[in-house]
Amino acid sequence: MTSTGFEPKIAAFVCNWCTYTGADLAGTSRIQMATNVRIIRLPCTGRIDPLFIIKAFERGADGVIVSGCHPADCHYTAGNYHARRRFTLFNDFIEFLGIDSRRITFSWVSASEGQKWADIVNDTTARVRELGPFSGYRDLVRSGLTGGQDAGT
Amino acid sequence: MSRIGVFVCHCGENIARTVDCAAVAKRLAELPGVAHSVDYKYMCSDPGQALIKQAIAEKGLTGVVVAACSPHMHEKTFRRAVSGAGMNPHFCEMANIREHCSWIHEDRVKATDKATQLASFIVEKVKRNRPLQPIHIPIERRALVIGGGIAGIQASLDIADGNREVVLVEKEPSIGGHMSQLSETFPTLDCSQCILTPRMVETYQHERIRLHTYSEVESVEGYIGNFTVRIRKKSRSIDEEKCNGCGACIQACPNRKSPNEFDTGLGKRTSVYVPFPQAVPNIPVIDRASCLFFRGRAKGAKKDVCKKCEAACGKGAIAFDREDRIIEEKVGAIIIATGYQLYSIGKEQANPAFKGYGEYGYGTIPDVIDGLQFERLASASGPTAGKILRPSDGKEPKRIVFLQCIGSRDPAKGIQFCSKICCMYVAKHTMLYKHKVHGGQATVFFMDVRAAGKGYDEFSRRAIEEDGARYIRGRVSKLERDGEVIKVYGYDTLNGAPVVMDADMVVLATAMVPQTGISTLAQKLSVSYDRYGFINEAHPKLRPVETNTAGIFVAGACQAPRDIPDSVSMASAAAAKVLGLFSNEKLEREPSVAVVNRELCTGCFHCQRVCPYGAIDRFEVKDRKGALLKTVAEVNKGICQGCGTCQAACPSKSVELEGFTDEQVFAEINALEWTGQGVSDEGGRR
Amino acid sequence: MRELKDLARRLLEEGAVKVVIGYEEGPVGVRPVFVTRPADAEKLVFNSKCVQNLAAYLSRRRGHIARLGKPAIVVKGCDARAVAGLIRESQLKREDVVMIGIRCGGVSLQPSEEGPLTPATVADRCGGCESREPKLADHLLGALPPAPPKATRMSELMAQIEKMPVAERFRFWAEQFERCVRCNACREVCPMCFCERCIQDKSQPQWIETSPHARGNLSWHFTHAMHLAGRCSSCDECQRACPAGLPLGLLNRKMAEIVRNRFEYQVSDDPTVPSPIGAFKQQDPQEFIK
Amino acid sequence: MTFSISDSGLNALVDEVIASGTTVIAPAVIKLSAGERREYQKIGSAEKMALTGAIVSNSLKPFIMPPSVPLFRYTRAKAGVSLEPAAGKAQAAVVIGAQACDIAALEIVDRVMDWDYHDEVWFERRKATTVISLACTQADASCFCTAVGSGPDHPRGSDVQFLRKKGGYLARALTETGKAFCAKYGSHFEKVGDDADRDPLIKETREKVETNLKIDLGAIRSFLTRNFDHELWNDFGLRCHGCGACAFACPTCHCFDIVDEPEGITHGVRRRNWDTCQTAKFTVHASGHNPRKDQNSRIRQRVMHKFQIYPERFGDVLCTGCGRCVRVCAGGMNLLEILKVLGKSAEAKS
Repeated sequence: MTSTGFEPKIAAFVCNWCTYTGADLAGTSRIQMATNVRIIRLPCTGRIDPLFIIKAFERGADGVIVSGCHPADCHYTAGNYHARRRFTLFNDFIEFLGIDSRRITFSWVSASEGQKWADIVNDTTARVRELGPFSGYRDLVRSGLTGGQDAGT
Repeated sequence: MSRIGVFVCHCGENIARTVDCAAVAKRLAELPGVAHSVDYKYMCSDPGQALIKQAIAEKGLTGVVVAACSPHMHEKTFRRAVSGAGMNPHFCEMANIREHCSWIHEDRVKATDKATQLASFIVEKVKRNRPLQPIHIPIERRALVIGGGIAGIQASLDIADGNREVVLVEKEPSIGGHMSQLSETFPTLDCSQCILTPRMVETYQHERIRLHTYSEVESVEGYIGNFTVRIRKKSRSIDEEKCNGCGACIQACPNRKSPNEFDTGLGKRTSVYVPFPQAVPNIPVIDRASCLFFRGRAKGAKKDVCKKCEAACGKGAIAFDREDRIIEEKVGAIIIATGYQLYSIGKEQANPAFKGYGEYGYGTIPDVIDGLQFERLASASGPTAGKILRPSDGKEPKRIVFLQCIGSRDPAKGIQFCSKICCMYVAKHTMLYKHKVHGGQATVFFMDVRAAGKGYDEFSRRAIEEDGARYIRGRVSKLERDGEVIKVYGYDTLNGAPVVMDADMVVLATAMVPQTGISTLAQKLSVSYDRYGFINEAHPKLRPVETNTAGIFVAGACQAPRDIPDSVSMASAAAAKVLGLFSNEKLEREPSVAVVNRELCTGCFHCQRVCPYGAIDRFEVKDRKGALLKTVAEVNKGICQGCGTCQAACPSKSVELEGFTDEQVFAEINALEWTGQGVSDEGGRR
Repeated sequence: MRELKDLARRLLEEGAVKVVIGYEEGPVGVRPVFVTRPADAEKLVFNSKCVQNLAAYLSRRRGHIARLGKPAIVVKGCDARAVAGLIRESQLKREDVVMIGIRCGGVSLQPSEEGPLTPATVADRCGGCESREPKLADHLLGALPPAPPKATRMSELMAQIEKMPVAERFRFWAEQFERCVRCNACREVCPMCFCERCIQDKSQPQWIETSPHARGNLSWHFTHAMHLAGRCSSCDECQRACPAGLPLGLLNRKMAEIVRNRFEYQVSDDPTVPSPIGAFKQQDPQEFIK
Repeated sequence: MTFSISDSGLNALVDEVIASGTTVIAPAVIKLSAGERREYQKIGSAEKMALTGAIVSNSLKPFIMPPSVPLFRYTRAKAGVSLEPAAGKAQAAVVIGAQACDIAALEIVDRVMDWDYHDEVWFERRKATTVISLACTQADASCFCTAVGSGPDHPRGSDVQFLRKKGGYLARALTETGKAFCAKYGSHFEKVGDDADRDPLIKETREKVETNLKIDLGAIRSFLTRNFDHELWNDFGLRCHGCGACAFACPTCHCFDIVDEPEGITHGVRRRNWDTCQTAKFTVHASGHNPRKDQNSRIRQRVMHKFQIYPERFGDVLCTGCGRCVRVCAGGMNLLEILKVLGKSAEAKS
């Protein structure tokens, strides 16, 4: 923990079959990891809409993890391939919007990769802790009172 | 307003050691919509489940959240429990505070906070859950088997013996497949025909097997339990009802020069022919390409010619004008068993991803043959009546060189996989050769000898130790015709020296690849296949005979290179799966499927493009007078597997996956901000 | 343009179409016109002020236009990409529209911009345009004029934004999005925004906040760009329509660049070539995925 | 009471007002990717002011009725819902250099805001704002203030009206607030006679606008009353895209939507956001039925509301002829043209 005491809040969107089960394995293996990540279970990465990530930032997430089955291992054959294209667009595009893509970790974690899941959780937490709170996103709403018509000083 | 019951499990000490379960329950009690929140030592125990049932009844709960272990562990348990209390099971969900919390954290305060939040997500979700009913789909309890090789035959017999009807489709005039071409089989050296023929006859005579030979699958529509298959019955130019298989037409046919496919081109046949004496059914077919009558018609001759077969037939069974027929069959399950073919050795390749071996002179040096051709030479019913004779001059070869891994395990030629059977059949060939040509010398160039299987290694050792086959570890760079002999230029990697030797005949153990047209068939069935065309199994370990499309199974060498015992095992496994499916009149499916809102759907069909199962159909919305208003997407509940990829792809969110609707996921994300802090307790601080 | 007026009149007279969607000289610059009577075909013009992408009027959302009957539509090469998009995505059957293509020498930024095109007045998409001849059209009119000059405004701004450190870029867009009042002109003029109910208007749940504050606005403009990935016809109508002057075209331009770099795809006027979003390759890039 | 103020005097005055902590809103040039434009903005120093140039692109509406106003924050607990104010009190503000059309609009909208309900959100900012208008010395083809009872030099709604003169401005203090303002900053003003040295451009501008549109508002109003189903409505909406650009640019359109914007499970903000009758969503019922089913009917609504319904109830037409709806429209809709057609039809009917 840093001296500032900042504990990032991290949302994780994971598929039911690989990563969720991988995280279960991390549990049954008693692999200790950072407490900052909150998992939201979905059937498949194919179900993950980029809006989930945007909404997570709106609700105060400082970082996001998106994880599912490795390519070719999708429980639904191709859901993760479609997801991967969507994630590619998202990943490249948010940088252009000025959202630091280091706040988001995309990963493939299989049901047997409990240790990898723990590493993803710990690395992401450490990285986001370093980046600091994503208050810039939440603060976007503070203005909007003038419709932006402010020439400043 | 929701009345959610929250049940926080201690799991003995498993959760309670690091999570203050009482505090979690107390904090969640403060959430709007939570009517009841308690903790208990073992929620999954009988008293624990009774606690839930009692609360449902007494507190009038509308939803239940069990904060305990992974839903993979006990979701079914708790759903059954609430069901017992009269609640729709889909109003019960689990928050995973054991695997995802207590077991991976030590800090009691933080673990308690996290457990509270994880449970709050699920509370928010359950508030938006809807009662779902299992989906029941009627099943047409008949199966289609595509391919009449040993795998198809085995699967058909197993299903038919299991009291269900089978439709067996074979594209060749006879069933039997490659196995019927083999001389003897490893590792027992029993005669292939002898063990296969009775099964072929049994298949033909089985009252619950409808056999369509010389037929191909034209189209497949529908889904598990309800496929409609259109089958093209190609015209044999023979009336199958009238023909009694006497063979008079074959005797009468003046053309005797067509290459015999069954003998891999080593022998000749007539234009009207049965592929081999034991063919099932024993009904000839006229090869229109070589038949004088048809060639005459094709040239536009004014008068029909030949017709000697027609004259010879005492049954009037010759039907020159018979056309292909399309028949329709309704089935509930499909087994793909289309088998393999040999990779083409020469330079010319049908598949542009592969490269041939021009350096081996296959096709130009007549005494360079492939393994299947050797099988025919060694077969008692083959063109040489079982004598090993060179195709070029009919002499007995004294020195045969066998080359393994032709195509297989050679990424440079486009194939990376091992064809699995070649090590064994080459060993068999050396033995058959030695048994027939006692003074002959068999030499084998190999990369590795892979003889994993019951009795396999013993068998290949026998070839070397008892039958004197010479095994050289290394590859051959070139085969060259030198007068009557073939010069073999190789390299012995164990000696580290080049090897040049003379051979009278060379046999190439070529790779197994799927049948031509497999990709077209796979597309018709919407099952996936790999880059070679082998059908993909649903899971390489746990679902080896299922495909990614429900109700469609796979057996034999169309899935990967397989030997006979493998193919038969797969076939029986697939048959067992089919019979399992057919043991119910209706199919019960999890109701977590996608549903389209027709009102809002704009019909862009992005969902259809991404659906891995082809579960999205087009539905025409019409007004009362029948005028088309718009075409929208519709999910076939029988096919949908509930991945939700369609919903993420839908720009207007007009398709929703039950159980993971936008409202439910949104509610979970919305809860991110709630920490349960500020509720006055000593959460985790004791 | 005589050819255009004659063709439109003929199509209407013969009953081949019931309405010709084209351009006329309005009180302030060129504007869309809907010609239903043969005599009114005289109103039709085509010149460098014909900026608008009329394909938006083919959307089924516009019931009052659909009710007029089968349309003919005047298209430039760039507009044809949008019509192709509608066909590609089952919104329109090719045979249900007559496309009057006009060979194009570029258009101005604003439909009121008089005079010859200069780098300052030409629309951003025109420089280097490779589809000045709408091949998908049923009728192709005019001779191919010389290529238009090239505007550099957008590429300069793009370069400027790309050079910014990520936090500064966030501030830049936050300031832009603060100006947005959510009139949704960007959505309504967009030919590819044909959803019967926009996700913005979905209230259960409300993914995208309707309030015109920077947070809701970011969510909307992000979503619009994501939804246009591999679909945007690059007409820049969103940017032209924006009363707040947001450089919305940049978002779509960036997304098109990503799609091009990642999936080697560019939106064309061939309705049979599907977008890469909705397909996949096993070997798709994934270096950012751990 | 008429004063004169020099250019430099005005600059000094503005800086003094800013220094006193009062917000100053004035036209200033803003550089956007879409080009340069003049916008009313909160300015930080007098030198930002751009009192002449093209018509100001935004109206004053956002400063009195922001696009999104937080009304209150709510917190849900088991015990019930509690509310707290979301934003502080309105800041004192001075608008300098407002166009006549924008100032008149404020007074017109005051009526509806103080009709069946006294709208605090509106009047709180309205009362905190001192308005100094500037007679226009420029107009374009879309200006038609003179046709709707206003004019480039119309003082309606001004506390103080500025009129350009050589080297400075004439300043007419018209209200008590205006007089107090001039008194407070008296050091920058000089008392002069009315109308001295007025820039001739003011008159020319008025004449130019008058040629843009001449209509009989009364005749149009009575035509509208009787012709809800007239076939001319069938064409007006064709090129309209159905966005809200016109309504949001309009100084008099004042419809709003109220939304609860959750920020989590237990709390959120109730906001009041601009809304517009031009979108399909505006009138859609919970059942899915939409009484205004197409764009033609929505255009009719807008015109009817401005030129029949509002005047019937409040006297004034709900339009000050600023022309912004024309300038912002991506579809080339033109209110002047519609009014001309309506005027002609009204004439033909009578």
